[in-house]
Amino acid sequence: MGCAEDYSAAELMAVFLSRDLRDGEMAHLGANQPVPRAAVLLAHLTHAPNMKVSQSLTLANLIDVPRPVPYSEFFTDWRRARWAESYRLGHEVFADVKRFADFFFLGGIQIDRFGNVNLIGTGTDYRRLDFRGPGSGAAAMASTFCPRYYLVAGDHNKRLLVDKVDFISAFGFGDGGREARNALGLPGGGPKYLVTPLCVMDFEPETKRMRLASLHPGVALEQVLENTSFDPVLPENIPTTAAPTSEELAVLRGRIDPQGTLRRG
Amino acid sequence: MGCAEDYSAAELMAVFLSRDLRDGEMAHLGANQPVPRAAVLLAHLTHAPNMKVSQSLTLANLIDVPRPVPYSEFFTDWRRARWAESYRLGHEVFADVKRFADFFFLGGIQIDRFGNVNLIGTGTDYRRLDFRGPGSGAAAMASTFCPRYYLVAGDHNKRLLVDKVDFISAFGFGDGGREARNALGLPGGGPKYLVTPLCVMDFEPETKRMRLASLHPGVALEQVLENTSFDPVLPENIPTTAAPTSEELAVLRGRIDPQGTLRRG
Amino acid sequence: MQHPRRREVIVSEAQAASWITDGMTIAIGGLLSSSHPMALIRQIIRQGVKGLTVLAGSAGLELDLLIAAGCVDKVAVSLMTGEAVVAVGPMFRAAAQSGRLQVWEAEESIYAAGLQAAALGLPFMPCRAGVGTSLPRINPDLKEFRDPIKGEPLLAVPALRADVAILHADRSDPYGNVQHEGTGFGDRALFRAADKVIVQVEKIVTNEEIRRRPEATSIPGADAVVRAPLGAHPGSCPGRYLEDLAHMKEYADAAKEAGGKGNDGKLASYLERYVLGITNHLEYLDVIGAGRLLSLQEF
Amino acid sequence: MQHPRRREVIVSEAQAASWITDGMTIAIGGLLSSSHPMALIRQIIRQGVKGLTVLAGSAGLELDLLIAAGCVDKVAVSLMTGEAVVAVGPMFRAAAQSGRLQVWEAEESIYAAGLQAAALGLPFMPCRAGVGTSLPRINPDLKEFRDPIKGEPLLAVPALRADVAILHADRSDPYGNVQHEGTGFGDRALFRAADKVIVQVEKIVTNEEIRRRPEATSIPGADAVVRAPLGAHPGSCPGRYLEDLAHMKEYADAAKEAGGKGNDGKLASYLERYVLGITNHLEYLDVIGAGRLLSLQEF
Repeated sequence: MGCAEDYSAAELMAVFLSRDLRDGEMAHLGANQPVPRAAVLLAHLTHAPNMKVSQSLTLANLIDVPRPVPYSEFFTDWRRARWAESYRLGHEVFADVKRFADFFFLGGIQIDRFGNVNLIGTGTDYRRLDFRGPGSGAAAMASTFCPRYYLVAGDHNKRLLVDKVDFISAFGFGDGGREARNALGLPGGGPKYLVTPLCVMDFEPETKRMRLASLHPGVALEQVLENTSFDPVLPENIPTTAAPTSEELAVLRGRIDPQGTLRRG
Repeated sequence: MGCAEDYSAAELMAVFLSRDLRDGEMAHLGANQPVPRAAVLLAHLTHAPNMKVSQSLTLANLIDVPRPVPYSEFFTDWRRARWAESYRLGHEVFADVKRFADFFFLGGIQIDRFGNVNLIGTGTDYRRLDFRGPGSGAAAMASTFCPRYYLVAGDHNKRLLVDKVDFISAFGFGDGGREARNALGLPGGGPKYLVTPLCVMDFEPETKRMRLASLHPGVALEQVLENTSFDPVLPENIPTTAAPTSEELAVLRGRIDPQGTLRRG
Repeated sequence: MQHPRRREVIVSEAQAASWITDGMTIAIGGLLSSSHPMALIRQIIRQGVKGLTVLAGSAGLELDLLIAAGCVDKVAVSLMTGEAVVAVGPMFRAAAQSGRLQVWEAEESIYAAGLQAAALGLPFMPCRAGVGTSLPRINPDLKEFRDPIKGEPLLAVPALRADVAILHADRSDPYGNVQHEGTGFGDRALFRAADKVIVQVEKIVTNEEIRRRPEATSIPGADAVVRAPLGAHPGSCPGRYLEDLAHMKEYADAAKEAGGKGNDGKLASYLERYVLGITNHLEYLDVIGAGRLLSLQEF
Repeated sequence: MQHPRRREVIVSEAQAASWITDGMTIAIGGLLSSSHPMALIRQIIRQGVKGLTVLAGSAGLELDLLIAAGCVDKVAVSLMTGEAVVAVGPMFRAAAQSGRLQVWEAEESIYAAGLQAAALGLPFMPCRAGVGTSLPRINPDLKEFRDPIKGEPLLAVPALRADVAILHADRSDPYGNVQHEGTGFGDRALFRAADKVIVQVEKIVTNEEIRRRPEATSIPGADAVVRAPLGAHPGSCPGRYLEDLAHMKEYADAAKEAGGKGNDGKLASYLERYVLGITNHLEYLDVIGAGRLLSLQEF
């Protein structure tokens, strides 16, 4: 396995996430998520041949798809249903929480140091928001039940990574603490990683505060701290995020992202 | 319209019931109910061309069916699905209470003077029943939500028509009274008629006690009273149940019951 | 005896939309950028209906258009995005930020629970999703409670019922047996939660065609069916056509100017050209033009 | 890099049934006299499993046979009838009357609510059906409560989950994408309420065959699939074969003698001949005989 030199931050993020996905898992792809989509397909086409991939509310296994798997910016794009093995009736997607997905990906308009996510809006008065967001989607359901999930940030800045979210769409670890989720009876495991263009964070087990897990190659610690509103827990030695292998990039660019969406920015 | 002389009690019951069913209604046929089945089909093929008929968990309109509609003693007999326009997925039959059925039919191992029905068993100790019945089926759901329903008795005797049921599978009017159902928040209208081989009963509006509505041709009042454990309310003049017309019998025998199930019993 | 005949339920879009009157609660089918009943929505706008409460679920620009046209007072919504076209509907955003639009803040599984309560004839459905979030605080209709069996913390979601659901589907017979192509999104749930259901379809087919695949019947009994080929435009329709990205951008640009900058000239022109200045769906298709419409056909 | 391969889930009936061990809760698919996983049920009996709790719903003689074989301690049931063959299963009746069998008395919509609670990850589902009946008194797991929004009287039905659901369906690909012919009865609900699902099928088909009609896939991911052509015998299977009335009567007569009169010689013979004295489903089919089996084919 060679080490590739030239890759984008989005490609690195996709490769990092793909390595954390396991064979046999069920993956639910949300709307317009190029990095998570690439991560799922990369895992599927390399080490997870039994993954079930949910696209456009259909389930399929794509390992024998003979050409690049098409990308669409529209969640409902029916062309992605061509390999469907089953349909997920819209009103039944949430009817079986065990089999909704083994993991999922979540972005937000705010993410705080305990992994809570806000998709509703910013401001202090809900009836007069400064900025109205798109709404919570399925974030409450998925974050409640999924065994784990990943926070994925397209950009790393202080407006996104805040000390405390104005509104909670997806409860991560609330105000922190090992028992934060158990106290509310939430069965899912909560967020596992935050992945940004600069770094990976995880959650310190006792406090559930975000902790710097690795810096991407070439990124300085200061860059992260200057662009984050809270102080992440810092381990003694900060590892570097492992670079993609040339094999991973070959699959990524050849079969998953030939149009170069992840390289554009 | 001529008046037919020769008909069975079961045929009379089916004809009486069919006249009470209206065009455009949704009819759910339960397991092994020859009289209700005949009533529904007779209404459908004469004055209710827009009825939707649920058989074997499929819905169909049968007015253009070119031969006798097949009868089966098995609820799930898939041959009855041949004219299906839609399927009722088993797990969704109860998911839309408005559209389950506009009326339905219920028998029982005990029926009491307030129209409560028992399908569970007889005895005083539930853990040591004298006689274990088949269980409630969908009786609680249907009796709770359907706008009206019909109690249909294959036989008229004191064991069946009791003063008070040992267990309630379907709440009719409880211990009686105009507000019996409202007090429990039950939206359906409750039982409308009891139809037996001897007579028709309805429910006196104030007390909701069973009231003799009509005696079948040739049946004496004493026959009913001797075979009923409770005293039904008796109106001043007791009408006679209207006999089938020859047209009704022609449709019944030609297109619905050519095998003569209703004449054997 | 005359042979009885079944009653057909096909009506014009104007007849159908006339069922919807000021102040009603309507539910809109489809999901995000696909399968919304746009022909009916444009007709509702033409009819000048006001004060609607809209059960919109995970909505796209169809909701923004209804808000832009001034038809909506309140909306139950879990997601509102134009996806690749615009992150959040501009008129939805402006109306929500100003407080003019009342938002019944939901989430997809909470919305689904509310619809289900209505279908089941229940006052509420319990829901675990939303526990710990801000939703019960900003939507006081969501009541926190302890379940009566184990005492676990849950939300009680009240029944979300609609007077009329309006849906877009692939085909129907003349009697209202409707079949979707694809998953049908949440349309079955709206059917069950509504008192009346109007479905606009790409095509009317024979009853025999429906009976060839009874298992595909998704709405067994629409109260009214409207012929509306290409009727989800500018959104997509599974197996029929893709999104009209250029048209969606045209709308979004006009709405951004109106919502963001208060300059509603472009939006008024859009509404005049595509909705108010014409009288029905066939005229709308002529305005879009055959070349554009045919270019959207899916492969 | 080696081209990755998918894992197949086809196993023998003995391997599949070995997942079911003493004291487990199992759910049985099908309805009344149709589509029960009889090949698996006979294998479970052969394996001598004891102390099962069975989620049986609206059951037929498959449940009676399991009770007759001494496998069952407790059953959640809403209806138990052999229809035209026998009004109530004789062994069920005898065991329930004597108190040997614990009955979790349900009704179809209450049973459905319990399954749904399990699927939704909820401790309970509210249910209006059953209010006013004897059910909460004779099944104390059904708790009467007032809803937290309007205060209406309802029943709280606890989650009914199963360790394993066993189902019969028409076809599956080697990867567990299962399709029913017909409605599938309540099988999807059992799938959702169970931790693991075993489906016996009339036929294994290719993945391409499944993908021809993805909308027909009812169980998207069985944990194990067992080949069992004619495997619902003596019950019916939609589109394949009718009930074997003579065989069902043979069983019912034996069970009536055992349950009603305590004379279990005939029942022991039945069990020996059709279940215990043979080793697998193919042998069972040979005992029934090709002539009989072919005579049941549906028209």
